[in-house]
Amino acid sequence: MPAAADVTLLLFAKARELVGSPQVSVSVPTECSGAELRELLVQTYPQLATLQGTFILAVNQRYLEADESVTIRRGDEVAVIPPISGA
Amino acid sequence: MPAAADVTLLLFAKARELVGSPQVSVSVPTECSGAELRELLVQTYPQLATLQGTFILAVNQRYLEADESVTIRRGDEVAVIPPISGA
Amino acid sequence: MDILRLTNEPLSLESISKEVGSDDCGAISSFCGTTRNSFEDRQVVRLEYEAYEEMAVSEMKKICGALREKWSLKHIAIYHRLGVVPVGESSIIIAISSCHRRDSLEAVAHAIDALKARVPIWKREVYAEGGGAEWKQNAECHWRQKAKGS
Amino acid sequence: MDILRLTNEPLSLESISKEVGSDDCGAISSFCGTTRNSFEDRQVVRLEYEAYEEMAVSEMKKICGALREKWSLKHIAIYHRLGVVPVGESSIIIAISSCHRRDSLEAVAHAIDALKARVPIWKREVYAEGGGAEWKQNAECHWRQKAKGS
Repeated sequence: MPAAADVTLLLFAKARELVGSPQVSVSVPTECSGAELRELLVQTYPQLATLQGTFILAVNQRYLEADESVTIRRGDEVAVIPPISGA
Repeated sequence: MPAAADVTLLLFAKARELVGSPQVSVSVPTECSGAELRELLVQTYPQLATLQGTFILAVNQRYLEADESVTIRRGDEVAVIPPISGA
Repeated sequence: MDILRLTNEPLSLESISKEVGSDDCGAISSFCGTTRNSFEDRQVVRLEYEAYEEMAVSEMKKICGALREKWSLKHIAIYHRLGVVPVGESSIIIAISSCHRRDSLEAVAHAIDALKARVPIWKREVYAEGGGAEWKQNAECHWRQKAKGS
Repeated sequence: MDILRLTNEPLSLESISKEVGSDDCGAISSFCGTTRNSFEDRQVVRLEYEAYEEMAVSEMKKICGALREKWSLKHIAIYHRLGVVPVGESSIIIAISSCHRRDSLEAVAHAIDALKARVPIWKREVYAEGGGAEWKQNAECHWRQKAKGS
């Protein structure tokens, strides 16, 4: 089992509606790529399946590309970001 | 002597300051080019000499190019337009 | 100076413009996005906006940094409204001052494009007569474009 | 609708912006030119503007026609102030509404360029400390450029 960390998962817009909460706590691997993390979150929250392929993640308020590797620590903030529509 | 017409000559900005009046009456040929009309006005008002080469004319609120011919009638409005500096 | 605000209050172009005004600069360019009363033949009653606020401000700061690298700008103000924005009211105001107009004119156009591409703010469009509501997607969303390309 | 005004009164960006606003359009772009406090190291006390008023409005109408040929615009407002314009105040406000932002953003940039090139309005710059006053010339003045070229 790779190392894991408990993080805060923020959910916005459609993602928040699908999961039914603006934020949850979730355990994620401490080393992974954007694509891997996204896949894991959809497995953990199948309600996000309809958004799969359209949402991106942010870790500590920084966009995480699918092919980018990231180190995650306990207490970090991960966000599910559906396609944006500001302005 | 070519035919002539009495017109109103409007003077703005530096031209008004040089001639000392915002408008005068002047006699001009009824057929001429922009360059010819400009030359004649400088002869009529030598005070405009310092603006020669930088001002353009308008006849009845329409710019008159140097190489453009115009028919002028009694009562028409001719304007001396120094380089503009709006906005 | 960069003035970046997310607010639930109505936006005032006059006061935002005054915030970026400066006696040593002669140009202020601005853009105002407002709620339209229809979208593809459906009547829009209102828009509802939400944001990942901390990250939105952070992304706006990055936009300002990028603008200042390319143009000579005095002050930049970006105000985005959250919550309900009724038809005819402003959801976004960007105002930028510069000594020469080309700088602020170009920077404003770039700022609104960059905001629509990268700042995590979402819009829900509420329709009339039981037409429901819908979360929108900017064509400029920077990963939507990548998805299309791949 | 084209709203073209020459006025001795202070200009209000808010009210001009409201004039071009429309519930079926989502974009308002604007430009505001203000009196700067200096020009080439000389301190400016104020600007004084005069116009060939009838022709200025006529030329502004032509500008609006040209803008509408190129972009899809709802309303265009061009306000130019005459008489004394103190430091920090607006001499020109251009506001344009459109359904899509690209149209009004590009049109405003074009409008200010065209105005500086063709509209017969003149600016006298008054300097501090007995520095006198000077009639200015726009670099964009359409016949200054021709003269340079020949």
